[in-house]
Amino acid sequence: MDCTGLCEVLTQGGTDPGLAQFLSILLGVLLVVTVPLITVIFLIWIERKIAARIQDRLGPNRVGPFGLLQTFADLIKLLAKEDITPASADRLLYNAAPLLSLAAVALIWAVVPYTPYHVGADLDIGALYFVAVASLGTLAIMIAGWASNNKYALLGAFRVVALLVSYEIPLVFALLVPVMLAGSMSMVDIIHAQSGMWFIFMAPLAGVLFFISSQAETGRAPFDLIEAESELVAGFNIEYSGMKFGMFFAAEFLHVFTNGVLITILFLGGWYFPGWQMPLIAFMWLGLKAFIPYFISLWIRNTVPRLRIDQVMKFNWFFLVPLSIVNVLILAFLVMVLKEIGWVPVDETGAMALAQAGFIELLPMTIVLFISNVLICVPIVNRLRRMGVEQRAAREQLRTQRAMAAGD
Amino acid sequence: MDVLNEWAFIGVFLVLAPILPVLPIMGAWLFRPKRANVLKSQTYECGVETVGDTWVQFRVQYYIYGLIFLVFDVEMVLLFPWAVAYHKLSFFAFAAGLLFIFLLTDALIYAWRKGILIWR
Amino acid sequence: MIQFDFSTIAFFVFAVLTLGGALGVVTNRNLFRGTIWLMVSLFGVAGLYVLLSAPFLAAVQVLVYIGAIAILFTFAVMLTRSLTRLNVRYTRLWPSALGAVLLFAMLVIGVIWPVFGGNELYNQPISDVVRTTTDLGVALVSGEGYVLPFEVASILLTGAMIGAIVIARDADEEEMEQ
Amino acid sequence: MVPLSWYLIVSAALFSIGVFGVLSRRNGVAVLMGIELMLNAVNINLVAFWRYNTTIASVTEPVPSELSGMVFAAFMFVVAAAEVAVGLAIIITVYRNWRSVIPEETDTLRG
Repeated sequence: MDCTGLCEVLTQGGTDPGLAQFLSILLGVLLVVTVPLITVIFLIWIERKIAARIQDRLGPNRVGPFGLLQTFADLIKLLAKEDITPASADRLLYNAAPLLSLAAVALIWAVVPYTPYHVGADLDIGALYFVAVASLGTLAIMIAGWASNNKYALLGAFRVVALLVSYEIPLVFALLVPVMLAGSMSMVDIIHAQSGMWFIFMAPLAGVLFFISSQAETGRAPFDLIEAESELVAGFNIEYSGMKFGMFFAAEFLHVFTNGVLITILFLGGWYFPGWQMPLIAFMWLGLKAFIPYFISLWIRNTVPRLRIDQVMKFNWFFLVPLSIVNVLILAFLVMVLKEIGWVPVDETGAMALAQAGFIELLPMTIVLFISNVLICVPIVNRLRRMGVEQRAAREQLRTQRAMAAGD
Repeated sequence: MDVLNEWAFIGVFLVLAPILPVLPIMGAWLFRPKRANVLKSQTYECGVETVGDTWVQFRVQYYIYGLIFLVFDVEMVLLFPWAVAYHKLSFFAFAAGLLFIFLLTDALIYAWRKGILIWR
Repeated sequence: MIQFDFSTIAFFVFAVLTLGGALGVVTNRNLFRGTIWLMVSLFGVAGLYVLLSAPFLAAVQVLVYIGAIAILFTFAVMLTRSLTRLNVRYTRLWPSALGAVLLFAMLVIGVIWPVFGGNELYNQPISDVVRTTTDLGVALVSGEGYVLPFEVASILLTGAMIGAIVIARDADEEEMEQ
Repeated sequence: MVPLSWYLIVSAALFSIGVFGVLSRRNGVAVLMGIELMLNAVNINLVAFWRYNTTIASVTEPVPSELSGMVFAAFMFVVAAAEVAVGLAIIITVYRNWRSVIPEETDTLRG
């Protein structure tokens, strides 16, 4: 095993190499794991502020400057809340579910490259790793619903799991696109492949599909069936109170921002700041860009009404899934054709290598792929519009019929 | 060996990630009131007595969604290597992938036409 | 003798997870808990894959088993609700326990130990070279590789999906009629 | 490094536990779980033999046969998934028709 940085220092100081390595890994993990946990505290404040502005309110503004310390106040309040475990609950699983829920989101951060030189673990299966880890969250919801031993909790958990599971299909298909373009599942390699051109310009449709399905994965509006208050009391976490409820809450808030970071890495070029590769600038640049999808997500959440579950399911199975499959196939086909023509930058072995190409070399390829994506979208949007018009007309007709019947 | 080093990081992370959320819960245990009574620890159903079994019978629909998801998930097992290797593959490989996805879409189209995917 | 480095410790941890989880599966009365134990066990197997330098398989193991098969099992447990509380857990408890122990003893004493135990050849992997997911992808779809099984797998999945839908739908329609 | 035989022992133990589960449990779902354990034991064996036993010809140009273990394991996932999907569907249907999930009791087809 290699031993650099802190590990090297410790070994020179006379520590056993194995122990030194373990200590350096432990420190790294602590650093990486605290980033999301600290972030979430401020995310809650940011989200409440943004939501308030969208709804024409002020938001938290009492505790600390601009209400910045509101979250800490809430934290203290949560600490002092009574924590009730229902008598009929399965105690072990009931207590394990919130931990698993938060851990599932925090684990994603292990593969996030913060800067060119700082990444928790550069796994060569990074993209698959985060999908796999995120699926632990689904299991956590299932466990929470079952262990509460409450009809509504279980019913809510069932619905949510059916929803999450359905939206994972377009998510994974959209994920195939950056993986295919970069020729690697490693997050670092995917960022390097975007040094010339962001993938969002090559595959905007995949980016949008990924965004929509990750919005559904977090259970935010318009997909917030997780807490369809009017239908399901409160969903799977109905029996949870105090800090354990706070864990589910924190996991959800963190998940939204994590998705922003993932979209930034997969489609918006990650930390890659043109020209500079200073760690601090790269880190800020990543955070800044992650804020764009994060903000759009909040914007949607606060302005779009909740859909019914049958609508949500229909949207997924009859629209997102076919579209994401077609998208992957067309992209694969075009990449192959472009490679034959010679518009795709290749390395000496004839394999596609986007990481070695600059902006200009990538431009023709990007334009073709972008236009193809737009061409896929045009008939679909038209069809959607026609369907909408038809449905509205049908409803209008029904209403006039009823009015006539009432008039008679 | 350095591949395993990356995974050692994940391993330590895996142990720590559930432990860190335990800390605030432990902290809450110190501060929170502990006055449990029978009424409080009843199942929360808006004050109404629980009617019938908790494990109400569910529709097969849920299972079918899970089933289709499983099939697509397993498809990913074979499609991800295909996508990763795509940059060095030939046209033949594209045809193979196309056929693979096409065969699977068959099943989806079947489910589609039978009206199974509509939530009832 | 074996030196205790990271991978050895990790091996023991994952072996304990795998076998402990498996024991939980076969001894648990409650099937939902049994499913969770199954996931613990299969998670341990994923860890073993990592130690065997097949991280792709490990990720897939978590994705497929914990992400999908666990959900399917819990759905099935709920759909056949009486399963969660069973009075009779086992049939033929002692004969099958004896059979399983004998099988294990036979495998270890009869095959594994004599053939692989003392053999220096199998103490280390022959090569340090690790094949990546890219190589796997090339092997899967190249003409001289596994392209035929690749397509057949797709047909198998399609068949399984249609078959299972047809079977499960029957029950659904009966339910609707009632 | 852990020798190959240790992996084989873990795998053998897992397989035996799976066999025990399949033989002793009365419940259809539990039987399927036992089968899953057995399939995973087989998979560990496949990957372990592949890792410890494959001679690598050249570093850069892999021959497909050098990936046999991984490829087989990947196909095992497909088989396991198909088996679970159909198996559970059958159990659910049987339960709806017979109100029972115990394999021995659903013997209408017996002559």
